[in-house]
Amino acid sequence: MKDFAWLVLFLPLFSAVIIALFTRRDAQLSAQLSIGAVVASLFISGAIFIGLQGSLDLVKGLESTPFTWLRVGDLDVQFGLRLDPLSLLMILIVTGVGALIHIYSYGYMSGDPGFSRYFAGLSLFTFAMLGIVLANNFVMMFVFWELVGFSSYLLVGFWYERPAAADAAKKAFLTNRLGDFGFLLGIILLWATLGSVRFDQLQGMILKNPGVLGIWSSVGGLLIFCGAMGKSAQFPLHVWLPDAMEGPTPVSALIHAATMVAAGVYMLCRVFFLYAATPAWPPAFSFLQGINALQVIAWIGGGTALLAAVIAIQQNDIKRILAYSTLSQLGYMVMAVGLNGPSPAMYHLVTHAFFKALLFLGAGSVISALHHEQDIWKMGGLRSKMPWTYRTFLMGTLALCGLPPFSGFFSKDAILAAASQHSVGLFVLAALVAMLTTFYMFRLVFVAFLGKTNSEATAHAHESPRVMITPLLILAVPSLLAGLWGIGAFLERNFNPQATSESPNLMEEMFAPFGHSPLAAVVGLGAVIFGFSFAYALYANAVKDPIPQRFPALARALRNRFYFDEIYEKLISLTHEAVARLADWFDRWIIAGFAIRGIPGSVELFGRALRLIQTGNLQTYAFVFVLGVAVVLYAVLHH
Amino acid sequence: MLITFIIFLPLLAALFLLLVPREVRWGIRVIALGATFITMLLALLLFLKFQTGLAGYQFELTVPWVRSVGINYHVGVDGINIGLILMGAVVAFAAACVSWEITNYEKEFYVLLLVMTGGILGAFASLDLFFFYFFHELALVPTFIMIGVWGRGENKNYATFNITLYLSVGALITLIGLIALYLQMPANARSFDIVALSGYFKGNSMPASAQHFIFPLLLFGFGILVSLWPFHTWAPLGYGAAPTATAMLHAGVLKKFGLYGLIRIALPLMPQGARSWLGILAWLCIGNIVYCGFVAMRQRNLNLLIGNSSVAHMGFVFLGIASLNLISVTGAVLVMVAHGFLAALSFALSGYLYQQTGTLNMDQFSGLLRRVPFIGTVLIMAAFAGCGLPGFANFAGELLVLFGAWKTLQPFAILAAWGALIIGAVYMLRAVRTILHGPADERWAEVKDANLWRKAPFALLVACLLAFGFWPRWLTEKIKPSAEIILNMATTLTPPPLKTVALEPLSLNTRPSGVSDR
Amino acid sequence: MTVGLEHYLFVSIVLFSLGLLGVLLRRNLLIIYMSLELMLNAANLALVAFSRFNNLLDGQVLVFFVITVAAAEVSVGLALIVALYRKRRTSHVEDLTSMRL
Amino acid sequence: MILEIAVLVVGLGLLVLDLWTPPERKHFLGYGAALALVVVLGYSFFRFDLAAAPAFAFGRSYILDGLSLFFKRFFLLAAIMVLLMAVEFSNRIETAISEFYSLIVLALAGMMFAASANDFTVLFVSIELITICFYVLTSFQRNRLPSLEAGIKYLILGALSTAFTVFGIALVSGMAGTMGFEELAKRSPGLAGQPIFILGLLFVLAGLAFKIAAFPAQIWAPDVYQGSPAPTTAFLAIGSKAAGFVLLLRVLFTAVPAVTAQWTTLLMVISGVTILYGNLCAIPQRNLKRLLGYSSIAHAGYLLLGVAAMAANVKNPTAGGAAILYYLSGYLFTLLSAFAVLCLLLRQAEAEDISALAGLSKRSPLLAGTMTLAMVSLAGIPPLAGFFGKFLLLKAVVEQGASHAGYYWLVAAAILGVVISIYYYFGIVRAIYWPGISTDLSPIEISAPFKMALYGCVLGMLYLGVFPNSIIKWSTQAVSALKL
Amino acid sequence: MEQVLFYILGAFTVVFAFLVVANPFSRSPVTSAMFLVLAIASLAGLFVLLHAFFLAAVQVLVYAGAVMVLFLFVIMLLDLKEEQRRKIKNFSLITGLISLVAIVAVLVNVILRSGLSGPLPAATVEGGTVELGKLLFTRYLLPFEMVSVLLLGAMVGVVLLSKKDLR
Repeated sequence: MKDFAWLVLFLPLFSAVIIALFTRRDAQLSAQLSIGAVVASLFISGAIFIGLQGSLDLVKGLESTPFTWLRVGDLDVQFGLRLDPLSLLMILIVTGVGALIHIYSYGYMSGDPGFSRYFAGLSLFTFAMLGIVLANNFVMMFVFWELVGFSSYLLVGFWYERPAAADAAKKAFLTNRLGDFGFLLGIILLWATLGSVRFDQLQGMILKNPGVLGIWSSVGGLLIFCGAMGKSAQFPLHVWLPDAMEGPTPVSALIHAATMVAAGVYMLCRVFFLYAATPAWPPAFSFLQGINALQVIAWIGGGTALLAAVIAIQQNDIKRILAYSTLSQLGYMVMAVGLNGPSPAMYHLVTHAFFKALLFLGAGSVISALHHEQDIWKMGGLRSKMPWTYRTFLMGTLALCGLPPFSGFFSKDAILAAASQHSVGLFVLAALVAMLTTFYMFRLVFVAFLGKTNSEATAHAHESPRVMITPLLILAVPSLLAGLWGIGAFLERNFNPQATSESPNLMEEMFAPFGHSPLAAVVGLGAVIFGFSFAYALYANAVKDPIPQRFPALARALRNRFYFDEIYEKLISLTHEAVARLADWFDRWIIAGFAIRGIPGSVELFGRALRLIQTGNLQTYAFVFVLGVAVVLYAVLHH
Repeated sequence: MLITFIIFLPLLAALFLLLVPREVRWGIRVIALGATFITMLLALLLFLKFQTGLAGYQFELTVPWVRSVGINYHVGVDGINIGLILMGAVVAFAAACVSWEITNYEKEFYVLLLVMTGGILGAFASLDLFFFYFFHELALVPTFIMIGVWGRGENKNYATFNITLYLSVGALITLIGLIALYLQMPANARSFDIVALSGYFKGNSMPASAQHFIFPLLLFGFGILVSLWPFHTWAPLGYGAAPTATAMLHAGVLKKFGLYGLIRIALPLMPQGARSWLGILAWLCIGNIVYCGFVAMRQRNLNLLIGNSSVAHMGFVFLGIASLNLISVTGAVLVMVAHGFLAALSFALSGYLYQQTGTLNMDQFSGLLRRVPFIGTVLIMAAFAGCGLPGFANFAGELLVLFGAWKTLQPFAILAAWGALIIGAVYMLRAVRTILHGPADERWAEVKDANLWRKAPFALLVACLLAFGFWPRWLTEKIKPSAEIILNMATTLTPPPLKTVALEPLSLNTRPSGVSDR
Repeated sequence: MTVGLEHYLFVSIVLFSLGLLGVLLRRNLLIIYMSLELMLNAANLALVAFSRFNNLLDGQVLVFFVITVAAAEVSVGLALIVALYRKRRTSHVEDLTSMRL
Repeated sequence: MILEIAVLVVGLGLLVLDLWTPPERKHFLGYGAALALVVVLGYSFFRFDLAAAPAFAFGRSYILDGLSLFFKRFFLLAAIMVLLMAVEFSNRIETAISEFYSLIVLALAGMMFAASANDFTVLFVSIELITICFYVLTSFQRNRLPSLEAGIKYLILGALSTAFTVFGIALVSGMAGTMGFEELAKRSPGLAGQPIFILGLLFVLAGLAFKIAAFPAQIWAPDVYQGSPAPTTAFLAIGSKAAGFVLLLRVLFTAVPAVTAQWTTLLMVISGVTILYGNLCAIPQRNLKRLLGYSSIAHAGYLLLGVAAMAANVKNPTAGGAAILYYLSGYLFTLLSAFAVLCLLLRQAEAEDISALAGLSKRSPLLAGTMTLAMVSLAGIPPLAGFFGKFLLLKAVVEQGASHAGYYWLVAAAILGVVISIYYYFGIVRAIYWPGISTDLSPIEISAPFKMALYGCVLGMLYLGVFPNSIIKWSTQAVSALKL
Repeated sequence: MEQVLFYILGAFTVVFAFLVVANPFSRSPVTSAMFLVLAIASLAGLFVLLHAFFLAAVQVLVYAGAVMVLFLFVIMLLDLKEEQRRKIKNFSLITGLISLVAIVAVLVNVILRSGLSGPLPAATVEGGTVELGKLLFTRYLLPFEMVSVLLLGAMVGVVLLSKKDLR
């Protein structure tokens, strides 16, 4: 059974390879292959989940037969697939959402000249993402981590002839690389300290002796977090995600909403045992004494959530709004991890995957209907033109805002609850973010779907074909109901084996949030109501955004995303570009010019000077000869 | 015997080519391709027949050559050079494949190409210092001539002059070092045989003064040959001017000679010299990785960029050597092999683009991916392999080097990781962005993608990169036992007075040799 | 003061130096050639003086050869100078600088 | 002695036969002479053995040992090739071609005597025999001003160096009271502190330095090489130089080893300066023959490396000596190849500029290839003879580094020289193959015997480089004659 | 007696040699040649003083006779009446003198340091025709024969170089 997991992993790769090598010319066949592979993976994952679920817990996961990738000295890297509730849940999400998006793409991308290439990329991505999920050790995770980045690069830059897309792809990859730099150092640090890269061995060592990491525990934890920071686009590495919306919309849905960006959060949950180690800092960082890694993570997550939510208020591109919303929700999840709550984080990750994929696909449906118009102020009144899209989009919005009984309510509530237990500041922040979320989402809905038709394209819009609508409908189901499936409890059980509770029944499940943390539930609900009211007040039937008139400075700052891109550009040109310029100058003029050109040059000059002796005059020669003899005589006889 | 075939097949083919009239163009090409192809198959056979896990030399052959001086024709392979030989043979075949771009003096070109191939393979297979050097020079001269005659660009003459003088200096310094090494043996037992030398110096330590004198000679002699910072400027310049096949063979294979020499000769024979010089090497290799990475960021010419990046990659090997532990040295050897494939691939690509467009100035290009989907895809793969994407062999090697380096040279490992992950990615992606992405330029409407035959060398090289990227153990398992022996010698500072003690493990890295892991 | 080997050697050296002076300073090839003969004669004198000093005749035999060889050399040299003069109408060294650097 | 007599018979025979040979068939005389010398060479292998004990004649003034035999064969080989070259070159020599052959053979006889010289008288007479023949050979194209100019320069400077030599011999033999080398060797330890003896010795060495074109008497070489007819230049560069070297070895290591042992520094400096002078001046040179002139200075310097190494260990100087002999052998084939190509080129045109090589690869791939190999070998790059020669020389020098750190500096100078030389040798290769503008694209015809000789030279270069064993054995045997 | 003769002949030799090289009154090659004859003749006198009778005779016969006649002959042939009074360049004068002075200084210094002063030993051998002839035809036969070859070569060369018409 457990070795079938290899099949789950490799089916998509297989399809990617076949498409790349053989079926590139046959677009339909390529698409079918790719879809077939991911659907097959989904079914196998389901089977494994059902077959193994009961027998597993988070500490004693099963492992499929490993494959020794590298073994040199005390570095032993065995690629194996770790099967435990966490990874099984995640592969279901990845293959499930992935399968729907594959199918949706079949309609969305039809007619594109790069159809086969697109599906090859999608399959490659699925492979890489599954690899991250199933990885049993850090090196393997890093390998797939990079591969995910690469496939994201390919897909974001899918329309490579558009400069914006090409630049966005580059930016995404490079920003991720910054995070990976820390991640890799973290991995090496852990390996150097504990001598292993395997999750289960590391976990065992740290749980047995929390002080085993010594002074490196906090640094190591934060370095590992750097990886998550890049992939999950946390401040200050968040800048790539909005730009990545230049990719095709299904890609945005799959990679930049549901799965890849969640990888960071998943990874943090996967290695959460690291943060159980006794916090300590090396002497050089002793001023940080008293701060532990989790706090840093929580505040970075919270900050990202707030920052993104604020920026989202003033975005006008439908995909960018969703992108910032994704950022904000990712911040939420990271904050949850930081609040010692991996299970709420995972819970929110799961529900978010459903409703954000739904939202993106809905946005994609709109965009394709409007012939790639993305400005919400040029939409309006789409409710009647695209009823199914509208309905499902609205469901997604409600789920995102966290209105009961939509799934988002439950997961968000879990996070709020965690915050309320640990930190007042973060709790307030989380509530604020929840309110802002409702505000900008309803701003979107009001402007784009309700109100009057604002443009020519919108007037001629039609509902999307069935192949695109079906996935929307399917995704709408978990968006609505996932909160009632016991995912939260399932996770809680696995992360906190001590707090085993009976599986609750449906009604209990429904009202559970009010039961165990009423404050969080009420505040969450209140935030939704406030947010909605503001949105309604400002944007119901609005044709123009009122905020820029009232707060011009604020709006400008928000539209320009607080000038992060500009600042970074300056920073890079001040550091790397300047150093590169200096190095190049040094290379060109000092090493290659002065030293390398100079030495032979002066030698040649010397030669030219020397041969001036050869005047051609016999007597000069005689003179030189005699002088030479005289010198030798003098040297030998009077030394 | 097999190794001898591998070395001499190209050389004999070169001789045979001399007899073919130059009008028979296809004949010349077929002979060159055939010879390199068979060489490649033989090298593959050698690789497959090599017994993994054994530490000593295999397929040894010794023929006395100049007895009075103690020179033997002695060839053999162990884990360190088996991969290099395979890589060299594959790259040679690929280089012969891409040489369709040559139109004038075809015959001479292929003769030189074959001589270079034979020299390269001989240099890596030789277990005798003299032949080691001899074959290297044999390969070096064709390089100079090829760049001079078939090179390109307005800098051609200067580049030829530059690379010739630079490499000659490096080679001669090395030669002096090797001779000095040889003279350290007692007069009656002098031999250039590496096995004999290691055997002797295992039991009798070289005087410290000699080590401190010879080690830097070898370090800098070899260093110049491998473009160690700050002796690196010949590389981008020379490769920028070189014809494709030459750049592939030199940057890919021949350049590794110096690194191979350091690992094979300098480290094990002169542990004390190594101890005092490796710290400096660590600094210099940061010059390679970081500084040359930065320089590469500023290049607008694709060949100069690849050249600088190849210099930067050499830094990882140097770092691996400087770290002096099993993981890093194994990684260094792996990087050598991987970078061989990669450099050959990169230069083949740039050669193709140059042949099609007549320029390598990246600002002239835009959106070429539309015109040349295959070449473009391979270029993307090469770029990502160059910035250490998993799946390609480079990643495995660099990973090992970084892991190993962390043990002994932490700050350098951090800088190297920065160079590998960030700087490398910056310039590689910029290149891809400028050349392939962006709106398609009408100027290049005539540019054609490779046809099936011309795809072959690219496919071959990518396949090799991927194969060793997926299964690096094919190499590491072979490298390990040999690297262990070298490290044992390199980390044993003073040999014990009694033979009995010498048998005991002396360093942390000692593991029973000859035991394979699986 | 008795005349000894030293005195002969002094004469020889002076002769040698004068010859050298001629070779270095005179422009006419013929005179340069004569100066060279002077140098050879200086050597001859030294040889004969040493022969007397050592009471050995080997030195004198060598002088015999030197004289013969010098004669041969002179004949070849003069023939060359004549050939040059025919060709170039000069016998000055400054006129012989077509090959230089 | 039989070899020299045979050679003299050939030389005189040429003069006699010339009287009955019609002008259009005179080139057969050249072939005939070459053939006769081949027979002599073959006979030398058949009759004499390198390892045999030395034989003496004429009161030990003539020695036949390994060293002399080696050099006799060497000179014979050189002369054969030069004769063939002269045949190819004959249409550039307006008159008296058979006298040209004859003088080459007479000079050869002088060299062979020089190889056997064991006292100062024979040394002097053989040097003069060589030199006087070369005076004539140099100015043989007397209608060409450069040839005459070269002749005059060689004449005056040669005579000057002769004067120094004779004066030196006078002082040395006078102080030692003997002409014979072996006798001198016995007395030299006592005389080593005697300044007048040292002075005389230095004068002798100055004369020999003139022959081998080494510092301080290197300066004539470029002009004379440039002006002389190509075959003469070849013979001058290889034969005359080698004769100088055999005499130098005899004087330094047979006659005055005790003094030589004190002269390591002097020899090192001379060697280093010679190497650097030749190579530095050659960098900007465009005239091929002149370039080879400078390069021959540099090669004299490389050969002196071996002498310097030998001086550090006069008791057993075999390593350095064998290296010198090996290097000379390689140099023989290499230089003769280069000059053979030049001969053919210059046969048709006066152009001696490097650019005259442009298009050679099209005109005659064989010549182009030969020239390339020759340059590569001169630059000291495997697998050709020049490489192994330099290798042996450097090895010999580095070996002495342990005793005297100056040898390391010498090695550094040698390396600098080699690097510089690579630059200009490759300039020549470049001129051959670079796509340049060449006006003349007519194919070059090569006669069958000459082609064979060319192949012989190329094979020699390759054989020496790839299978150095036998030559090393011979060199070692030859040089062990110098062992005390 | 011998001493007086030495000083006279020595002085003659030196003075005549000086006049060959640097005659302040005439730059004509003919004058130089005539003084060379005189110098050589004085040298022959010195040879006699040194008991080298045969050589003295050879010196006079070959040098003063044959060689100098050859010189004069060539001078006449070339019709060189007077060396043109080209100005000697200061540079070459200085350099020439420097090297000369350098070498003379070394030579003189060496002779002085060598301790060769003191009278000559009694003459036990005479450089007469018989003694030299014996040596020449026994121990020195080889160089003697070589010189004959040398003369042949020189003869061939001279003929070739001076033959008027080139055919």
